[in-house]
Amino acid sequence: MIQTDKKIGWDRNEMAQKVALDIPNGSYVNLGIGIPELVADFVPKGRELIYQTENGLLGMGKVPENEMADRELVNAGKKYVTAIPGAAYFHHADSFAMIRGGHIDVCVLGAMQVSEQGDLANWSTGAKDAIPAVGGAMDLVAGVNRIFVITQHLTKHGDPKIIEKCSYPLTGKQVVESIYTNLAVIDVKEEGLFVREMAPNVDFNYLQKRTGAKLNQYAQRQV
Amino acid sequence: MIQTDKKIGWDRNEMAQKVALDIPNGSYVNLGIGIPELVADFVPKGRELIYQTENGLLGMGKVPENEMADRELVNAGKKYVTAIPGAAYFHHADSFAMIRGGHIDVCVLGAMQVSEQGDLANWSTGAKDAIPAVGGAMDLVAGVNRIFVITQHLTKHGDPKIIEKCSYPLTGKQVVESIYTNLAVIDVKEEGLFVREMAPNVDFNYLQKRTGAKLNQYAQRQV
Amino acid sequence: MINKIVKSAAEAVNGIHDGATVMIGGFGEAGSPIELIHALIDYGAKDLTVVSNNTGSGHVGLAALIENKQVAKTICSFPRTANSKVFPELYHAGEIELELVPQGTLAERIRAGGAGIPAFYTPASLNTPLAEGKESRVIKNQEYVLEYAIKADFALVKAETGDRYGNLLYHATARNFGPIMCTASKVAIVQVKKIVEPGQIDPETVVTPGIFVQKVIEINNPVDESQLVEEEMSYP
Amino acid sequence: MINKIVKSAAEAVNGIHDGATVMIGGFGEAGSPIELIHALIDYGAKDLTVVSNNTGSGHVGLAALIENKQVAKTICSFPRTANSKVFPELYHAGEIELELVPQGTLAERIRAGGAGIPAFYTPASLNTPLAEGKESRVIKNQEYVLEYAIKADFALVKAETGDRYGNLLYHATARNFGPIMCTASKVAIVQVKKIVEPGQIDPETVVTPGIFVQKVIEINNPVDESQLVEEEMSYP
Repeated sequence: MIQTDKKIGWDRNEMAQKVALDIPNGSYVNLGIGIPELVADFVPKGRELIYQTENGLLGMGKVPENEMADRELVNAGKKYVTAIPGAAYFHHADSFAMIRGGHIDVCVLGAMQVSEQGDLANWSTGAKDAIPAVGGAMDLVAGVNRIFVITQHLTKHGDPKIIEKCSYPLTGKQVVESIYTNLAVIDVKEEGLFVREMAPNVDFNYLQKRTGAKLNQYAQRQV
Repeated sequence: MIQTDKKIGWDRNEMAQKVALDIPNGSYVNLGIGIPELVADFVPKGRELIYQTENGLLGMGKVPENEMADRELVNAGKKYVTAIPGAAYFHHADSFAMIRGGHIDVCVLGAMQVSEQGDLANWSTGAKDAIPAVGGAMDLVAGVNRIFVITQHLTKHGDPKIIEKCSYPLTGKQVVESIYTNLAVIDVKEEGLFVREMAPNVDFNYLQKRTGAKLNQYAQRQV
Repeated sequence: MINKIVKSAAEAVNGIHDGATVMIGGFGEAGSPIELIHALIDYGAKDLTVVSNNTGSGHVGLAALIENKQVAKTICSFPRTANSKVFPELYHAGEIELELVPQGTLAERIRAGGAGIPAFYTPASLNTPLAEGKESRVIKNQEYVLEYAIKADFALVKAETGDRYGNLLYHATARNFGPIMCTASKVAIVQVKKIVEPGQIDPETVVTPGIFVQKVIEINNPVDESQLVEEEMSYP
Repeated sequence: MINKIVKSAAEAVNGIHDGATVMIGGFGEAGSPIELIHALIDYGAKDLTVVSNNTGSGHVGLAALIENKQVAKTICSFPRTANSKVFPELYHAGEIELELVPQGTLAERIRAGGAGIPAFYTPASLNTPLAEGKESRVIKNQEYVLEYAIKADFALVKAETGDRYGNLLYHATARNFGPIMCTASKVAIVQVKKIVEPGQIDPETVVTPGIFVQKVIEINNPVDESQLVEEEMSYP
């Protein structure tokens, strides 16, 4: 049987699931806008995570039924959300005290580029005509203990997002711990990038070809 | 008729009353421990003042009936107090944000010494065997807009408290606006100390003799 | 008697002078004091520096204030949103100045302004273009950026409940920048949905103590900004 | 399930190691977590640095901890009070170190510790002995003193109501240093009068969000420290 249409890589849900598995029970988590939001759908049974949204809510719940939407209860992406029993509201300075003070365990962010040192660029292409907008990204990468990036391995134009050195303006330097793409899970170590897991029908050469920095294999596969 | 027992000066209540008259309607006021506390008893009719106590209460009310005392509702002197309708509790960092941020209009403090430049010493004699304790005094003089000092004109040993230069460690430099003693009300101006009012049976020479710095008279009596 | 309640939005914004620095609360539409902003458009103060997280949506509220050419400069963290059309145009035309500040740094600078802290160090923005030209310092083996407090002449804020002392409660994530903006401005002007008697707000739950507020105006039924944007309404 | 509730004061203080920095809430007796302090006396950790506004009264609570020679250093604003006997004696004997900090600076340094601000400038203490040896800086024509954040390994705090997430409400002026100490310590241990189910505390009124709290212990009827002091009781 010839498989011409064999599936390569993970879809967004599978990527989000990989991230979800790596977040310990009881963690306080900030999820960026976009694919990161999907992570909340894949928390393994028996784990309880608490979501913080930097615009002033700890204990963010699910998206509301439309007719229930409270116009003044939104997440950082300005979408309507809900609050769980046991939630708390606070003002912006208190919210970023929480973030900057190292109280959030995990932040999952999207990326435009990630360097092999874990530098992250996700707020601006640096183009002259672009309106710069940074939001809370720089505070999050500076303050949160563990930064996970979830992103497509390549840009829409087919260029690698994981590269030796970011060409876009940085959000933070040496901040990313692990990168979850549609092709692999890659850890950022002092010694370089290490491939922890590859998606179905992806092999190391295939992955390396699509990556703009040297990839390493763990000496012994981590279990 | 020979008046051998004629009363010289004001008593504590009269001193407090002089201060109270100088606090505008609607002011936010922090009262130090001791004589300053009496000021609250002499607010002229028609004026409403709001009292802040730096341990976390805005809208401090009167001393409670004994049996009503709440052990966890105290003022900065750790005495039991009450809260008025419209009061607010807050934590210590927020309380001193209020103080340091210039939101308190008037603070009335006791003094060990005041210099002719308005330097205040009210927290330590600097004696080697003394246990230093500063509390919130330094934050108050640095942050509150108008600092009024209420104090006996002389120490218990008969030494002047108003002097050219404080010998005790400072609480703050050039912070005092006016001094209310049992003998006079004295304004601290850039050009020196100006006597605004003298107590009954006190004249300028009498006052100057008991003051360790040069006193001035206003060219024209202020009304 | 202390009474900070004013009778109209026009009275509330009266006195906002040309060239003033005005903090405007809200995170997107949540907490945006749209009636006060519209009153400021009517009042007409120009050459304003606006401190706000965003730059408004559509052609109402903050976007309308900008569109009306009353704003010379904005200090914000996220000037473009899905529905922001006005700011990008003026920005590209060089008709409005932008000081881009990371959101947490913006919040902390405002908080510092209200708390009498003139400057502080933060790790945010280090090694990024937003730290360029800024002083940095190593403290306990880590490098930090020096940031300065922001203060304002006025703040326009939306809250839920208020009393004549200026005590405030907020609703959900409409709280956002409101409490700190009240502390950092000389005149904090607050629109509330409901005014109550002093004492009806439990002193344990007060979010903004009245000392930080100068004017309170009751707007029972504020317009729904999201709806106005959807309907492509504009102000005035 | 997240559950921060522990069953005994002994379990709550378990793990406080010799040499730890421990923040202890309370302004005098209001908000002093006396049961936790007594548990710490039983537990016996030594060579502690204690960050607290005062040094305790009589021979119970914080004063007893000091009397028991478990405290090497105190960082506080007002070490002597009407009823403090223990600290002065040890201080004069040179057996305890004191870092005296203005109360507002103490609060702000703790708040900074919890907020990831390593240092800030303040006008307090300028031109006084407490600023001696400290860096100063002129900002907008005014001089300020540089102060550094304080962090701790543990905090012992008293609150009124808590839930399994660690959300807290306080009572009146017992709030004082509790909320900021929870933020500035790795392990915040809180005694509450009452534990409730999540959701029973209105999210609008939460004073300390649970993220800042690691252990909650219910002490229904805390002893009355003032009464113990009056009766000249001592602990253990």
